[in-house]
Amino acid sequence: MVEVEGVRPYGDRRDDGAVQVSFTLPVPDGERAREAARMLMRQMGLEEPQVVFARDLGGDFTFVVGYGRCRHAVDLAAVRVARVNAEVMDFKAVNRFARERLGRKVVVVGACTGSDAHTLGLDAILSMKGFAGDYGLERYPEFRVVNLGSQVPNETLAGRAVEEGADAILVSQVVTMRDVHLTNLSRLAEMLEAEGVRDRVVLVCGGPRITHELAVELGYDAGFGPGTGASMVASFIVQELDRRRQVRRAGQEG
Amino acid sequence: MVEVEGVRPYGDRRDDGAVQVSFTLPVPDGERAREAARMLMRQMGLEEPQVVFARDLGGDFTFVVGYGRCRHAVDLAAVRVARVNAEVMDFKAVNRFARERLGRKVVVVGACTGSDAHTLGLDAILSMKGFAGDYGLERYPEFRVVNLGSQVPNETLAGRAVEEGADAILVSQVVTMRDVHLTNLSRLAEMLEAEGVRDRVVLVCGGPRITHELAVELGYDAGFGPGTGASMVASFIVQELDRRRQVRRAGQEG
Amino acid sequence: MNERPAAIPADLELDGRLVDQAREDARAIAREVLDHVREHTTTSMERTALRLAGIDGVDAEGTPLPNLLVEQMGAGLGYGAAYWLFNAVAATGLDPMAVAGAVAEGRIDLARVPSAPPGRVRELGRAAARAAVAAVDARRQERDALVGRLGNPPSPWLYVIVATGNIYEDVVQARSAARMGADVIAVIRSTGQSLLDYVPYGPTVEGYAGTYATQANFRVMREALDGVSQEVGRYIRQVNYASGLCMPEIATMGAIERLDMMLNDAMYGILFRDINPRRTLIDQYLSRRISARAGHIINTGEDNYLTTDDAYEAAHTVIASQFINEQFALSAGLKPEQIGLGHAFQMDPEMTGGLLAEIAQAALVRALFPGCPIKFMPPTKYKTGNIFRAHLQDALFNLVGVMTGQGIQLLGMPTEALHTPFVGDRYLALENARYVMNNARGLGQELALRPGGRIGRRAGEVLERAAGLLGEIRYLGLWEALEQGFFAGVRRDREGGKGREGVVLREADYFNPFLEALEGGGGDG
Amino acid sequence: MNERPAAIPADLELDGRLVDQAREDARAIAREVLDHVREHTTTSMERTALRLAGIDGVDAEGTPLPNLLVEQMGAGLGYGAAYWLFNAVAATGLDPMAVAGAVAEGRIDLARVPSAPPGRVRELGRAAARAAVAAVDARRQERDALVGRLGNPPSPWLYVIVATGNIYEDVVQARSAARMGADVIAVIRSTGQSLLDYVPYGPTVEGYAGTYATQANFRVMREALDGVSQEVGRYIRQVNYASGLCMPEIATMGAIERLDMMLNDAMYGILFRDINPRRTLIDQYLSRRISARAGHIINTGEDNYLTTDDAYEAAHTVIASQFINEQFALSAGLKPEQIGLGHAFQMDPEMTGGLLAEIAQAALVRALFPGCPIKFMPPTKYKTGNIFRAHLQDALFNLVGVMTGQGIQLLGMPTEALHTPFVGDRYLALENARYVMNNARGLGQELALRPGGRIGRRAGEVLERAAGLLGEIRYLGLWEALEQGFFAGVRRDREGGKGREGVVLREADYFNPFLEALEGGGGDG
Ligand code: B12
Ligand code: B12
Ligand SMILES: Cc1ncc(COP(=O)(O)O)c(C=O)c1O
Ligand SMILES: Cc1ncc(COP(=O)(O)O)c(C=O)c1O
Repeated sequence: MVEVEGVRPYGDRRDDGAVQVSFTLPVPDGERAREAARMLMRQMGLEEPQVVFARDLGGDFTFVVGYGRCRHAVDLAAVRVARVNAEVMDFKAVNRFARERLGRKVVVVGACTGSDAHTLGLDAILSMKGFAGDYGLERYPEFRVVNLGSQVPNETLAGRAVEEGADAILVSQVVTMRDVHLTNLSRLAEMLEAEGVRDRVVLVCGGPRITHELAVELGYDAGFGPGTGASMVASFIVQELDRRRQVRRAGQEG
Repeated sequence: MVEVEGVRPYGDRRDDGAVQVSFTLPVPDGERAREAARMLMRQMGLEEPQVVFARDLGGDFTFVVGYGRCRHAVDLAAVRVARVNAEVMDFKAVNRFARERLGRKVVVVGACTGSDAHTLGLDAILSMKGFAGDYGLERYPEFRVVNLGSQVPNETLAGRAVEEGADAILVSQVVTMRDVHLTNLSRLAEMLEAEGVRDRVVLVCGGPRITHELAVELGYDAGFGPGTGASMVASFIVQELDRRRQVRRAGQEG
Repeated sequence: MNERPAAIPADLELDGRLVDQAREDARAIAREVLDHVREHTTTSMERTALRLAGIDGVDAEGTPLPNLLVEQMGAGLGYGAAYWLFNAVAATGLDPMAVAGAVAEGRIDLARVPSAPPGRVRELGRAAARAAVAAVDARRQERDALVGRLGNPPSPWLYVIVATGNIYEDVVQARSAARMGADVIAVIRSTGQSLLDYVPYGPTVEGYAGTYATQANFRVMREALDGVSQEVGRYIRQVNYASGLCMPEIATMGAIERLDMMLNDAMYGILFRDINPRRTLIDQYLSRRISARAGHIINTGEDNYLTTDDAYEAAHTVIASQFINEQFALSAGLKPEQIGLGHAFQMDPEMTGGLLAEIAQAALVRALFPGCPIKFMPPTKYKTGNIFRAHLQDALFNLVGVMTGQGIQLLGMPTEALHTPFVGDRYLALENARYVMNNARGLGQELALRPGGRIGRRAGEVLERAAGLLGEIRYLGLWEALEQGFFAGVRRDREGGKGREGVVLREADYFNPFLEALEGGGGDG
Repeated sequence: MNERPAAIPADLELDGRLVDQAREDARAIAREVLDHVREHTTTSMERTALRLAGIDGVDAEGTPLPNLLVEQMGAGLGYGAAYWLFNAVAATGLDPMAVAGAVAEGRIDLARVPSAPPGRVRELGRAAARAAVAAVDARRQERDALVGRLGNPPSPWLYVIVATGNIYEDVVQARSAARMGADVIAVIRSTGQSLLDYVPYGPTVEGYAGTYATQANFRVMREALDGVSQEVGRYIRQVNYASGLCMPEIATMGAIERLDMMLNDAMYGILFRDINPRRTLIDQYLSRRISARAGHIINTGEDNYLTTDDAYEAAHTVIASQFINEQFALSAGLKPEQIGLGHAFQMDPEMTGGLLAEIAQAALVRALFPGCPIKFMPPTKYKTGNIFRAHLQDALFNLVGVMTGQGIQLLGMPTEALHTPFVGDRYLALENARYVMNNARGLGQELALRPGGRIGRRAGEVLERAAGLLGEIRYLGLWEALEQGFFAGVRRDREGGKGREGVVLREADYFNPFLEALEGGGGDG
């Protein structure tokens, strides 16, 4: 196969490029569906494409499992990873940091916005109980938490944030079908811009399909995905607030 | 996404292009492995690539499951399918055809060649019992079958074929690792060429990874894959023999 | 569903007195709530009366006519929408639909229509109610005839969902599912519909992780399923949600369009949608009366408790809730075979011996409610993007379903953690169920629980805790129990939550001929 | 493997007299064959003697020295290779390896060496034999020490294969497997090695669907596994194949390099590789003597019958063969805990209630051979390119393994129908086993077979047919039975097949000090 530098999928030897795929074609089963599947795999850059299984799904569809050898490769050196820029501290460290550097309670307002009623994720970050042994923010002495719960309109969230004088806004979006989460999230960011409060708050979102990269694109300061613990979020918030404080101070002095 | 004409994978709506992939990268788990996986998926033409699961396989590898939206599409009208050119007849019809058109017993010699000891596939075609209710060639009154069994060197097979005055040679190749089957099969074809017997026999191969297309590339008259029944093979052999007979006759007359 | 009962549940040596006690407590709990129900009505209940009177459609702004009329009745709602409607009918001689049209065009104000002789109004209302109930009966007989001809699949019935947001795409996928072996098709609702205080109108093609429940959508799917039923030679059942702020209205739509099952829980809306407790408990009674008459199988939502609570620790809350749902259902005239009590396979997959606890739970539910077609929900909470492991979790779920003789098996999807089912995912789920259940057929009869073993002990403990909980709830009353967060770890104030404003006290001469007619159908509600 | 035995097998109400009868018939069958064995030797047996004497390496053409010497002995082989070797040693004063080197360089012709005093020759041979056995014992003690320190995993042990063809790649994947939870690692041999009448030499990097079994490869893998054993805190066992035309030689290599298990079957080579029956049965005896001393667990190959025969119909042939393999093993001095009798989960997945038959079979094997670490092989035959269904077939296989208390579970792969395992496939297989077995732990103790049920009846029938078959075989003799195709539906003539020419009659004063020493170790062979 074409020799490209870099890492390739590994089946049972380096660079054999073995990749498994499965997909459904809106075509009845038969040799044409199988051949169409092979052609698609070739277009994906899978050499020696094999349809190892194909099944008719009741007349209008064919489900296909295939294997092929991926021609593409990735130069690891060129891989850039977008990371939340904050070093993770534990419960104690975060509270000490807040006391010493910020000298006041950090106010966070959180909600599952739009029609989303999946509160477990947000609760994992906010509630006393937390998640997998990592206490939620409610248990942090240096934090004051306002959890608005599920299906909260962006307006309500923005309004409460202003009332409470929030330092940080935490939004959870779990439902992602038809990209509702993208619409919801960017609407909120724009709204806060419009009301001129955007840069007064640390704006954070999270959910199973959220990556930091995506969050930044949407105009957020950070994004957190599956497996996030409250301490990670808390660490980011306090460090970000401290960073801004320093910037302001520098601004005043200069 | 780029709108190309034709069929695309279907997840839960036409043209959403949903494709699932899994592969292993020879890189320890971590954000870099995940990002590398996403980059590979992009190169495959999968938009909005998502790594939905990644697991470290003991330090040196990362197993990844991903989903993305396939940008490619296939124009069904352009799909060409290589088919064995013979109409399938049943047990009775084949024997009648042989009696009437060929007027003699058809001699077939079969073997699992090289180091391959997988005889079930060949037996499914040759043995009395056959496969899934489709009798094997041994039961066809108009056929004489010589089954050499497993791990037969190409030389031995070629030799016996000549001795027996074979009309057809049937080769089974099941082991395909490192493409041994390709080597084995083309060697046999070349050998028969060299000995000048190639066009005196109908040369057929089969196995789980054999397609008719591949067989023809390798210099065979036909190739049969999974789910083949003896009647399909018998139909092809007698019709092919008849076709050749007619060609010869035409040659003599002209 | 009339199969020889699985033997493993029968092996459980349950304390019969404890079971009777639990059931008695649940009956008392329901009775107290129903006394409250009988004194009130709700905007949705009254809109339901109007729908049963044949009022459907929307006005120029797209407001459904039932909502429009009920708004107009305002404070007078306590007399019953039927009173105002049939008073207008009597006065104008128009039929209900025409009256509604006139109201929409502002040509009639129901409150200002001169009042006709009460006797006459009631007579018209009762005639309309008889006609409505007759129409519902007709659809039910239609179902009975089809089932009679096409027959029922072996249990558990294989239940899958479609959720594309576009009813026409849903239809394509429902047909594919039926041909692949699905017995029951549920159309999941669009995210958030449960909080709409009206039912959307007409066929819809956009929804979020679900398709709007509208009467037109019900009809489109029913036609498609009737067609494919003939083709596959099995009666394919259709499901939707009589749940949320429009619970009884949707039950009515389901009765009119011959749906076969309705997700319908006495407390789900309260706990998971923060709907006002009084509103929900009043609405659930009427919706169940309708489902009882329509021959629906209701599906209760205890499975949901285990998504917020721990499945092992909170197992007894599911049982307690099932006893309560059972009593509310019986009081509304539902027969046991119409009560699909829900539970789920949701324990941590990393738990050593977890399968034993799941078998104990499934067998216990089966043993406690022998007459009910238990609805068994799949693992969802602990599923991740690892679709291969997810497929295995569903395999053990399917094994427990067939071993313990569950009635309705909602099939898990390998992609549960990722998206609503793709057409290919549904194939894998159906294949999983078919393979495991066919291969393990009879296992529940062949294997017995060792007396005094862990499975039996676990079931006994769960029952004991459930009975204890019911005792407490009976003492406190359900309202108080909800405020104290007895279920799903959620606390709900009886005056809080959405839709409270829709709860209205019935006047002394409250008139609802439809409810009367339905209650004529039996039950001690 | 010393776990509380699963309870389900104990529930089988087997006819004890029938079991004793079957065992007695198998003993007689083995005895008759062993009389024949004692009168013969084979080229491979004699090459084994030379290896035990310390001869290894290849000549300029790459011919292994043991082969070279044995060829030179030609007709004289009946006196035993040890006689010629130590005669030369006595005559030349060189050590065995030096003699071999001289032969390779044509400086010595063993037949022409002046014969030394027989007593002296025997003395030298016996001394060498004592040394050889001591070396084997040393490796065995090494293993005991490691196991003592690191301990054994719970049963079933998780067994996976590596088969890249390149020993260095195999090592990488074996480490990954061990870290992911594998307890046993088998290196599959390159396709066709079983028919080579010599053992390839040195480390190898090219093979077909497997890696050549060479002593160097054994060593490379052993080092890697010892390393990872320390790391994971479990003793990781290594497996290869004492099978084919070089059966006893490979057993020797396995003893020297401290392998822990050897695939070794009295009849596999005959049935599946068309190796001469006499050759195989003679070779298996010596190879088992060696494994007995080395503390190997042998794995028999009955599972293979079910790939050519129907698993349900031919179930009894597996049991009959296991009885025979057991007797051959005991006669060669193997202890029950060293006899890993093989069987498999190979019934048609479309069979209704198939799981009951699989449980019956697995429980029966467990009950009949309580002292043996049963080797349970996964579904392979009915696997297709549908990797998702394949994963489910393995899930039920894993469930039966843990429910019935199998000892060694060879994990099935979702890609069984496609290729030898990818590193990712092995992860999925290990996860499957871990999830299912951990979740179902204890199930075999909790559930009991209903007396007189289908599972018990099926097991009883299979036992009866197996006993009947053994009776026939005893009457006909094993040779005749093989000619009539009693096993795997394959007929083999006692004089036919590969390697017949390597069978040699022992002379009256045949000399094999190594065999003597090994037989000193006990057993009634
Ligand atoms: C539990 C659950 C429910 C429960 C929710 C109970 C509750 N109070 O939350 C109930 C039963 C009510 C429910 C209902 C529905 N659900 Co639901 N549900 C799930 C399920 C099984 C688990 C989700 C979960 O709680 N995970 C556990 C939490 C802890 O993980 P997490 O959310 O990822 O959160 C972590 C991180 O993401 C991050 N995080 C999350 N939020 C935030 C926020 C911030 C600020 C930060 C810093 C971090 C952070 O930190 C958390 C801890 O690490 C998933 C399937 C699955 N296995 O994922 C489906 C799933 C999410 N549900 C789904 C759907 C469609 C629905 C419905 C809309 C279906 C319907 N049409 O009726 C309904 C309606 C709900 C609504 N209106 O939104 C779909 C979503 C599909 C999609 N991608 O859009 C899923 C994926 C199932 C499926 N395959 O269809 N659901
Ligand atoms: C049964 C089996 C065995 C049996 C074979 C018994 C026998 N007498 O055949 C035993 C146990 C001996 C065996 C051994 C090995 N096997 Co094997 N085996 C299989 C297994 C489980 C099934 C194959 C089978 O019989 N299928 C049923 C038949 C009927 O199907 P079929 O072969 O596809 O044949 C049909 C069509 O292909 C076609 N056809 C086939 N041949 C022909 C010929 C003609 C002329 C025509 C017209 C049609 C035709 O018609 C047939 C009927 O429809 C497969 C895994 C799987 N599930 O596929 C592995 C498999 C084929 N084996 C494999 C391997 C590696 C081996 C070994 C080499 C392993 C080792 N290193 O020791 C050994 C050694 C064997 C050897 N030297 O070749 C690999 C091959 C990997 C690869 N792609 O190269 C597989 C895929 C398993 C795996 N994943 O590792 N095996
Ligand atoms: C009883 C009941 N109603 C409704 C739903 C669906 O949620 P929603 O009310 O958001 O449609 C569920 C969820 O499974 C349920 O169990
Ligand atoms: C006892 C035994 N030997 C050998 C093998 C492997 O085959 P081969 O002899 O081709 O290496 C097997 C197959 O599983 C086996 O069971």
